[in-house]
Amino acid sequence: MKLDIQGVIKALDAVGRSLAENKDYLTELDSAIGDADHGINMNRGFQKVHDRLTAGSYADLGAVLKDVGMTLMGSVGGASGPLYGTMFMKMSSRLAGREELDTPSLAEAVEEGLKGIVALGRANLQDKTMVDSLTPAVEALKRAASEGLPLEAALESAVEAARTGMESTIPLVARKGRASYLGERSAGHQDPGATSVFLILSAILETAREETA
Amino acid sequence: MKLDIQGVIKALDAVGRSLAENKDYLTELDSAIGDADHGINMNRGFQKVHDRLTAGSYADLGAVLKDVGMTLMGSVGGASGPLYGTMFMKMSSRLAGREELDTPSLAEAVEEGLKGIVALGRANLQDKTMVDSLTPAVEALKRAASEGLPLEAALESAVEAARTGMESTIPLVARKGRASYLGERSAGHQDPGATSVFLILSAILETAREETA
Amino acid sequence: MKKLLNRVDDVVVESLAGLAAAHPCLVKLHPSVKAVLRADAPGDKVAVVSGGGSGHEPLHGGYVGYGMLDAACPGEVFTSPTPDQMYEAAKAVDGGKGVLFIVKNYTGDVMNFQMAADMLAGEGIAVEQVVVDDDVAVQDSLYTAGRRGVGGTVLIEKIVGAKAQAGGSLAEVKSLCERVNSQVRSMGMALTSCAVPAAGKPTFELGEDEMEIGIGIHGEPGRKRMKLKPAKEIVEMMAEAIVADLPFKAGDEVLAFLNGMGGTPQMELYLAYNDLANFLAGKGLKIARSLVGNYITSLEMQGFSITLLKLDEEMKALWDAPVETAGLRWGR
Amino acid sequence: MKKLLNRVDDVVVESLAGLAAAHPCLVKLHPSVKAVLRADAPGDKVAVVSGGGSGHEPLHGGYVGYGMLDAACPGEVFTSPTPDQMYEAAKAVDGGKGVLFIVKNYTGDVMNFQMAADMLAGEGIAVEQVVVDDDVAVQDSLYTAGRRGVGGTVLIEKIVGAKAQAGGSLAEVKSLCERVNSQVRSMGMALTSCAVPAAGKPTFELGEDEMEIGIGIHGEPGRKRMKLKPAKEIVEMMAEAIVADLPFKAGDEVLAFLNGMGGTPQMELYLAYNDLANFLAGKGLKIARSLVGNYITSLEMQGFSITLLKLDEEMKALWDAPVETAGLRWGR
Ligand SMILES: Nc1ncnc2c1ncn2[C@@H]1O[C@H](COP(=O)(O)OP(=O)(O)O)[C@@H](O)[C@H]1O
Ligand SMILES: Nc1ncnc2c1ncn2[C@@H]1O[C@H](COP(=O)(O)OP(=O)(O)O)[C@@H](O)[C@H]1O
Ligand SMILES: [Mg+2]
Ligand SMILES: [Mg+2]
Ligand SMILES: [Mg+2]
Ligand SMILES: [Mg+2]
Repeated sequence: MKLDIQGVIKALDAVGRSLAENKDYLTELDSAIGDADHGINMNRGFQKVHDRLTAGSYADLGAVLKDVGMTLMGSVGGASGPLYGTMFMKMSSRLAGREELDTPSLAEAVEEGLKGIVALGRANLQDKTMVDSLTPAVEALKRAASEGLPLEAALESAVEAARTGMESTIPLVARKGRASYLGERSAGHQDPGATSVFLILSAILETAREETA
Repeated sequence: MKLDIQGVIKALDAVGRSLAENKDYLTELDSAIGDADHGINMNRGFQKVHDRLTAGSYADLGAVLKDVGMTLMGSVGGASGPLYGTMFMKMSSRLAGREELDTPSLAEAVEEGLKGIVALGRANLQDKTMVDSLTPAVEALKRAASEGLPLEAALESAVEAARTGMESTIPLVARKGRASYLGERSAGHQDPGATSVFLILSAILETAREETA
Repeated sequence: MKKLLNRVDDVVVESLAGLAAAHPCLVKLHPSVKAVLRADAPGDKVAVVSGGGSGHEPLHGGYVGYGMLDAACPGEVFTSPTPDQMYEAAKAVDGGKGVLFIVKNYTGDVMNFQMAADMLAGEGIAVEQVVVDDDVAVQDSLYTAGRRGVGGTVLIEKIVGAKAQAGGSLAEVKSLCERVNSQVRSMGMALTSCAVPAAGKPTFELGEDEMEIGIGIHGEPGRKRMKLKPAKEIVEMMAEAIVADLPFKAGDEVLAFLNGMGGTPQMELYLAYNDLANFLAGKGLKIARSLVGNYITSLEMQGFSITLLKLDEEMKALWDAPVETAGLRWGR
Repeated sequence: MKKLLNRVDDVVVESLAGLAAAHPCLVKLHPSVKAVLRADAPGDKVAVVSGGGSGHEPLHGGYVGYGMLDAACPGEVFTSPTPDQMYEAAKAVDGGKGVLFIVKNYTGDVMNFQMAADMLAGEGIAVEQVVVDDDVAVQDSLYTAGRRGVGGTVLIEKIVGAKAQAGGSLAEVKSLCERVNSQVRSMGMALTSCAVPAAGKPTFELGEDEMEIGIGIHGEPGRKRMKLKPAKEIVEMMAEAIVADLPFKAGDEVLAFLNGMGGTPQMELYLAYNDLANFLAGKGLKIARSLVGNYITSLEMQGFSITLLKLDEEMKALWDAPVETAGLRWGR
């Protein structure tokens, strides 16, 4: 099973809906150790993505994800804007010319995206950032690709890995981003960005399930 | 029964204690239709009066009340400062040379004080001000004087008259002072200044009772 | 109710000490009464003196300095100062050309300033008074205390202060003051209450979806309580009442003053100013000058007021004249 | 949580429209991105550009004008602006002498400005960046995001802006900016929370007798929560940490900046300044310049911050140089 261009656009719309639904939840998480805007930022960005994708017409996945990256970069702001923006831009260059997303291409693209995030934000694992949920997700995708798993199963394992990564941020003391200003007081709270990574992957999984059903 | 200079000073101390106890109450009343300071103003002024009278030594009641008037004038502020200040100054000129307060001299002095208040503030009866409780009190004192009642009895009738006057302010629409800015919304609230008049007379009555007991 | 203070009885004096410490070139404190004086007083000019309860900062102490006030007499929070303050302050800043008292129309202020004026007149000092009463929220009547003095006071102190600085005589300064007062109108609103420090709790309670329209600057109740509306509707409701009152007419040049009550973020003040500018444009009124910010406040109250002044050429020139005070400064 | 607004998504744009409407002689808005530009831009000078989340007004838009910033890029409330804003703003104000970005040290701001700088460099425009990080409340470390940029930003923008106005080269302006940043230290506290309009409720809750020490300017939690204390003790606790950090030494000349977080009455700010002045005198520090008021805020938050800058002769002269912006103005 693969996602075609329309499938990917559907998945991105599903991401937008999920972030809209979880806007207050993410903002709540960001209130505890940040500045109470992560849900607002992500929701604003993905609403813009929806508008952009609805207006555009696309010949390959690279073009879709480039628009996503550019839109996020120009509308999310904060730390998550450049990070997610870069991630999708990097994914876009990996997916240039492709019209279908399968497990290997997804794994490669997300890995490239993660590299972009790390190059920009310089976060290590356990710094309590989105890297903590994205890294295990990338590993799960790569494993799934090497095992020849179909997209849906690959996404299932990525979502589970992201969930574990996300939950692993709770006890951590933040060393990157705004939460790091809190020092010890940042422990005991789940990282908002690690949570939005999980929500994004979950929404893509939902779409993959619907498309195969 | 008469109050001598020490008795009058005791009475003024009792006034100070009563206003301290009723500071929040008066301020509460002033919150509803004014600017939430009447109790604070009166308490500040009468604490200063207490300090001044404790430090001074007096040959006649005129001197005592002049100090009271000057002190109130220079420390209460707001509308009540000049009004009460003037009242005590006017009383002081009536009591110049006297060493004892009896019913006729009290009635004369308070009437003179009321005249000062009206000359300054130009309030009529039923404008919802201190005049509404002070006017009936003056009438009661004058009646008591003409009937030859002793000071305690005279004060009793003055206090009762002031209470009725004070309560009569509740339904009124204010036409003077800060409450007048409220228009119709000032109805339904008791006037703070009319209330402080009642409290002052009540405290004097208390002292008169103690001094005769 | 939380406040930054040491002893509640000392808030005014300690705050004055801070003002003097922060602006030693502009102001000094009177040695014996609570009064803020121009550092270089007395000047060879008419002395302009104002005052009133504290809690409205920067009014009035923040407006003492070159081209504005010569002295300000602060009372306790929201309580008129006492006659000895105005008397001593006036004596300290009078340079022989006379003194103008700018008095906001509150019974207490009017009576206390009047007593000080009487005392000064008794000593042969020329004193004039002008009572500011620009609040259209208050129904005017011969039988009441009249209208309150609110936002217009700031504009009056600036313009009249410039006239005195320029050498205007006491009669000229007074008559200008009356003219500006006759051309200025204001109205305020509140989203939240303020709390008098000594009272220790909010003066009034407003529901989470309510606002108070026609509020004064002391947390006194306004004309009416309403459900909260969009900023544009609130601004239009208030501006409509102001424009109708003078009335301001299409083609008039105005100074548009959007004032914060102390606790409203500046972002919201500019947002409301945007609605005001659009409204006035729609009425054909020309904003020749503007002022946006916290200039006459009610402690931490959230809300704002709108003041419109119909300008003439003299007022415009005097508004633009240099001023150097803690609260307003340009041209120097 | 009550706000003066129309649509919650429009607060920033409507507020910018109000700023531009109120100060047409000082600023204009960029035609395509959210950016406040000097009305007379581009000038024949190094362009100084800053920006960051909204909600800190007058920072940064209120500091655009003669002798300070050439452009400010406001993000959504408390959210860093995006690279296209800095890119377009810089292009609009660059007069060929290069552009300095003054960036507060927040991950988002740093990354977004960096991207814009990369884009501009790609087009051959000379861009330099200085990251402001003056908040002593944050423990510094190589492994974290470092310290936040807070109150020092205002002083830096004024002083560096004056240098650019005076014709300093890009290298000179940048190196001055770094020098001022290295000499400035700040710390903040809050009595109440702010509320992000789009979040619709306070960012944090504080008990009636609690305060948050070491708060940032976004309602992010501070270093510790404590029982409320007298102003003098709070000021001393904060100033002690600041003085120890640089360290400031007896005899140093300082600029003492007592900043309100937006919702604190000016009366309390001056009261706290009085405590600060006394504390610094006790340490033998000389207050050569001062600033008291709401200059870098957190919406309606109650609280204040203290910033001390160790002055040298150049900084003093540049601080005194004329400035004409909505938020700071003197000498013009
Ligand atoms: N240096 C970094 N590397 C990776 N992720 C980061 C970094 N800094 C912050 N983040 C992520 O960004 C999230 C916060 O995003 P957001 O609230 O939108 O931005 P801001 O912190 O600027 O308000 C954090 O929860 C964290 O996951
Ligand atoms: N013109 C007046 N004549 C008589 N009494 C007045 C007048 N104006 C106000 N008052 C009295 O003063 C009281 C308010 O006093 P206070 O609160 O101390 O002063 P302020 O109104 O200046 O805050 C009112 O309740 C009223 O009784
Ligand atoms: Mg955030
Ligand atoms: Mg009162
Ligand atoms: Mg009062
Ligand atoms: Mg943010």
